[in-house]
Amino acid sequence: MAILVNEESKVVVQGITGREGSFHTKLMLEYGTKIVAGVTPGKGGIKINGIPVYDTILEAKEEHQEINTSIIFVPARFASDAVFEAIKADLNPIVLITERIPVRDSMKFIGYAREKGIRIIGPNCPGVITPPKTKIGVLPAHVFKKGSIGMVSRSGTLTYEIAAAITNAGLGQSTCVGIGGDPIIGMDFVEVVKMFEEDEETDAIVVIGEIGGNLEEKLAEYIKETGQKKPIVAYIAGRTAPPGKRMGHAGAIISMGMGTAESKIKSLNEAGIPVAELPSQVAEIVKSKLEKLKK
Amino acid sequence: MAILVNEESKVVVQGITGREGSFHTKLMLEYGTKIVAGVTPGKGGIKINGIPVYDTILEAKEEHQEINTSIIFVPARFASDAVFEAIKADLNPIVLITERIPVRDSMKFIGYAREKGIRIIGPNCPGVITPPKTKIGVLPAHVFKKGSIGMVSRSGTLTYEIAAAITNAGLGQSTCVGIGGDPIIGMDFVEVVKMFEEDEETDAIVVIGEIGGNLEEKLAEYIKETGQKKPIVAYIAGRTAPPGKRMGHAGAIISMGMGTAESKIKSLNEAGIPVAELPSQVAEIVKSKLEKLKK
Amino acid sequence: MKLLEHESKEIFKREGIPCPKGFLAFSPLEVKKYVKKLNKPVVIKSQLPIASRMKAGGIKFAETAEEAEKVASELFKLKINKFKVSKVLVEEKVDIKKELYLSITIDRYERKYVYLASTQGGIDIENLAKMHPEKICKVHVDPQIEVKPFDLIYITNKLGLTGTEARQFREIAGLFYDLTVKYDCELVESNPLAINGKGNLIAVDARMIIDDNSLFRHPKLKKKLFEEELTSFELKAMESGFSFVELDGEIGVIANGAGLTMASMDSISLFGGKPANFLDIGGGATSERVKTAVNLQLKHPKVKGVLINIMGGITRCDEVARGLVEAVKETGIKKPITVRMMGTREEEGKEILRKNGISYLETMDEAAEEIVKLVKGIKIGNPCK
Amino acid sequence: MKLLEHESKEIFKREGIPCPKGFLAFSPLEVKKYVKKLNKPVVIKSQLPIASRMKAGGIKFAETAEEAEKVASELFKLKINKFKVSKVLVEEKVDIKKELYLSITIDRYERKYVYLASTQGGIDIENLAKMHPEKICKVHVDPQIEVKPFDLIYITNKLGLTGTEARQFREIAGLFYDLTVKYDCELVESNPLAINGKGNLIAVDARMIIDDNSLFRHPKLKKKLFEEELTSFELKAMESGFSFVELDGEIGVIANGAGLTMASMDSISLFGGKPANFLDIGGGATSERVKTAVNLQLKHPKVKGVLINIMGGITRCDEVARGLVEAVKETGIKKPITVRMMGTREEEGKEILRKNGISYLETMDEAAEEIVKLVKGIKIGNPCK
Repeated sequence: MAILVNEESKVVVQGITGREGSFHTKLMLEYGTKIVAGVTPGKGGIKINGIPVYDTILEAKEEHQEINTSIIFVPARFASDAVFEAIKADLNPIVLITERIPVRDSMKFIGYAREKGIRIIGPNCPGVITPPKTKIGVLPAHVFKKGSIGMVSRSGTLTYEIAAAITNAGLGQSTCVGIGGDPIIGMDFVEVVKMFEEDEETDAIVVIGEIGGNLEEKLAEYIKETGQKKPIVAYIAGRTAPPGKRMGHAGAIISMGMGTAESKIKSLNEAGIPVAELPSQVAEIVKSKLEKLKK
Repeated sequence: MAILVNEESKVVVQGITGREGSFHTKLMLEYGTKIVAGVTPGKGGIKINGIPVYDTILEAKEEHQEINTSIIFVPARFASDAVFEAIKADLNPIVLITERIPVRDSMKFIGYAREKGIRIIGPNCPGVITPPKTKIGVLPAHVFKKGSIGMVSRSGTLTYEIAAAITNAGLGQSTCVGIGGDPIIGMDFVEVVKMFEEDEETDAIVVIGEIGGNLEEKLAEYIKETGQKKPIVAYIAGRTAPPGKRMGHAGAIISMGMGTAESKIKSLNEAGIPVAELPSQVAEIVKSKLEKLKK
Repeated sequence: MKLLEHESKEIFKREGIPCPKGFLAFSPLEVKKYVKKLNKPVVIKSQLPIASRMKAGGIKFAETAEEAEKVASELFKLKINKFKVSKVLVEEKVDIKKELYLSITIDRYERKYVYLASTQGGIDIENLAKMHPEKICKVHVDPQIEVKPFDLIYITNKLGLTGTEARQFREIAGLFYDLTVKYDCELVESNPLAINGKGNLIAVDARMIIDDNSLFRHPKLKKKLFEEELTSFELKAMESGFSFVELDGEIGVIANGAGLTMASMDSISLFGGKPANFLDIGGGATSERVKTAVNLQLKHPKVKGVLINIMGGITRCDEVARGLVEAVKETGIKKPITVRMMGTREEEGKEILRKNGISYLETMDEAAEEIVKLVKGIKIGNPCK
Repeated sequence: MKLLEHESKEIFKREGIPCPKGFLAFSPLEVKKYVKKLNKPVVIKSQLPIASRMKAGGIKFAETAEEAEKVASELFKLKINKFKVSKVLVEEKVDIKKELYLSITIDRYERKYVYLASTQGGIDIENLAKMHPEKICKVHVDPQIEVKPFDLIYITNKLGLTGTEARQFREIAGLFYDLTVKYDCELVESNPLAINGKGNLIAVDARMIIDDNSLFRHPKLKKKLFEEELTSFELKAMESGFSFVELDGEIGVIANGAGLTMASMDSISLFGGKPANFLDIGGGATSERVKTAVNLQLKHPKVKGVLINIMGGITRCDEVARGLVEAVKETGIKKPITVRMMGTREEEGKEILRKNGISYLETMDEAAEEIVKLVKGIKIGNPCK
């Protein structure tokens, strides 16, 4: 089944007429993603790559009742409205590619969506791919191959890097989820890892983190409590990065020492999760874990 | 088990120091309701009927972690804040006795609570009683007796009337839920009837409606679709009432002919639900239904 | 609380919704003066708290000042649904190209605000809703999300509006929602919302209903009683905060709670009687309030007998008994009363009644049947039915 | 975007949060004049975008105008964390009875705003948080519910505040939230929020950080660059919207995406090199932007070689290749460059590089290792480490 998206995902592209929206609609269609409609207010009636465009999701759904998933390319200042439109139309999941969305907006629509049980992936994320069934995002298709590794990442391009290495190592991905790089995002590591743990097509999990926030530490906490149900391998970017701008005293009080590469690597190691030094090492470690599992 | 409230309900009374709050706290305690704390901002530290009072629910919960249910007697203009406080403290259900709450406030906190899966009973309701275990409300205890009739009502006093008749007929109640008389309320007939259908202690269901709105018609619709899993008997108040004030054309368009006693009685009858002409007849009809069931 | 058309339009204009130029007049002379100055064809609209004034003849047209004075004096003699016309709104007649309909109200079942919109507005909107529900566009508004541009675009698309008309419609619809929030409205309606000869939208009619429970937030909107239309008994009941309605029969009904009051009326009817009115004393009434209620019933000329039906919950039976006893003593009026009380402090209440020689019955049916019998018994002539 | 103390206080005062009386001065002479007029003891505070100025010596006290001039001239010579002092805030010295701490910031994991409050404010607040976390009261604010009175009552109760102090604290805390919403703040902080001798609360320090992504909603808050502190390269990168930071090494890093850029730096370090800087071109860069980025690296004196690491997603490899080729041609600067590109339009990009005689490597490790070797090879003297 993989997770979050599959061949049953019938997609509406919000912001389909924009530069990124139209370009990636084409790529997603080439991959086989079931895109059934696009939405851009004021552009209803035209077609983009053969896909009919509507002014609103509601109109799109009246014509295509099968729509259940949204991908959003709408510019930051209109993105919040676009997300609420998708929520109101009961689309789930909602893949939010847009970057530079004000954090207050993200808190509002993510809070609302979570209460309704609607999953938002992003914002500022590359999307989700379940090879070879569907790609709902901007991830470069050719680095992914059907396989049994569940990938989840806060980074975009770094994910492709590691996915390519995994693919080259003769493995492949069940699903790869880019949860996004913003401070406030819809899904966190724990939630996605839980889904992979439940997923029959996933044998091992790769987690790609980076400095800042405490999603990695919270994952480590969860694994410490419940144990590793499937092998997990991590990579943390930013070991040599300079310390980021700090949120005054409040930032220090809230983070309580979490957020640095050291803190993350230490927590993950304590939970029994190996952390690769180079992105290229992730594939090898996963491979050896899987082989141990077979024995 | 009955529904919604039972001996596991550990109650905080919001607005415990007011006239109604303190009076009914006493009556509920006499009934055996497990009231563990009261809340009135600015009155923290005192005791009412032996129950400790706090300024905020959070402080009450720090001292009494078992609190899981709220009953609210706070005046209308502060009631919305009180409900949000209970929601934020994850109390469920929340029994909202207060009347005359602006409908916009009700829409907001009820919408929010429903998204979170928190049940609000009311506003403008008499509460819930599961005899003889617990009473969370202002219902007069002595008209209720443990039994197998699930009661749900939009009316306050009329409920007591019919409950007394059921009790006098030698039956009794599994739970009696006063869902409240306001245009916007937290739980509707369909939701409560579903709970009674699932409840092992309930053998038959009594529904007490009144003119206005379409909760009765919606219940009839639901029963038409799913069939009566347990016998249901209804009473509708207002057969001879003059037509109420109408919401302009919009009211007529929205109600689509629903809302009158005739419409409600017709729909219910079509769903196979008998509607008593007098409140006093309800008990007899239920009794005969139950006897048929035994055969 | 219903606002009159001219009050609603005052608010509409303040919030930026275009309305026709107009003037509120209290006499035919004022109408004449205004129309003379305006020197244009006008519409003269009686200001009453009801819908469908057009069908009831409450709206007239005039071309000249003299004609305006004449039709206005007819309007000032008019009475619709027991409301007398005491003021009229004189407005420049709009060159209506098309009549739209737009409103926001509350959908109780969905627990949300809802927009209702149609391109076939006007006096037949309710019929249209029945015959062609698909011609009315409904869009719900979740108070957590509020109105977003996509809601309004959906409406104008469904209505087939384009260009300036669509833009103006969306702007007005947005303002309707702002009004709804700002004034705690249960209804904001314009029927028709017209498109005039120049292609601009204008609210030819305007209706607003404010949530009574929200009035503490709107101290500037003073509670309207439409006093001239109320009987002195209705006025008194309203001042006391009772829910009281005059009816055609002869039995006064006092009960606590809307459901029980309605059930009491239904019972009286079922036993062959007719309620003269109903009076819901609400929850937790003190003896003082009960006294006022009983007083009102005893003194009411149409009332031949009183049914008092109390189920104690928040309301305490002893308070009711005390109030009843005092009222009977004070007024000295001897009309048949049947009492039934049960619930909170029932025994204390019954004790008070016993001590004061007032009898009571145990059930609502008995009390209803008894009062019908008593009232019929004392009636002169044939009580019939 | 960090606001300086005096900017934050301007906003605080406008919104009704009490702050000490003060004056912004750009020279010791201005300081002297103001203190003379004020004729009271003052505190003189350097205006820098950093926390903990007190510990770094950026805050001084003075009793007289002459003393103020003297300490101010010391301050104007100061440089803290590469920031030069160019203006100071001169404020009436507050008679501090107690130092509280209050802030609102964002709790990323909870996805909510959070209040942090303590009665032990002052310079050691971070230590207190570490040693005695229980002395800091945390209350989350759901943006759907917003702040309610019970949240604030809970805080003042936890802090043990009563009477006027509690009331003033709640009022200020409420205003903090209003500020947070109105200005899209990531942080609103006052440390200390003091109780003065008269028992009144006053914000002795004030800090605000505005969400950069929200600046389109706040046209009046113009983007601050703290220009005097930036190198010309940093300025150029900022103007181009790149994420660029100067470091101590010799290899310029260009990559797309924060994660990949950091991983590229980590790799360089692992292979024994040192990044001179990092430049994240972001997503979907055009060839024009890539050209600017490469130009900047090639012209940078500290950069001895450049690693370009691109994983195409939104970014297209052909655009990157074109920008790179143009920059190399235009500048004519010959520094070693290792390129690695993969993903969207990879083949087209590689084709462009081949045609222009620029070689590329297949993996990030290879590219990182190669650039380290190349840079060390051309280094004069002992590259060490």
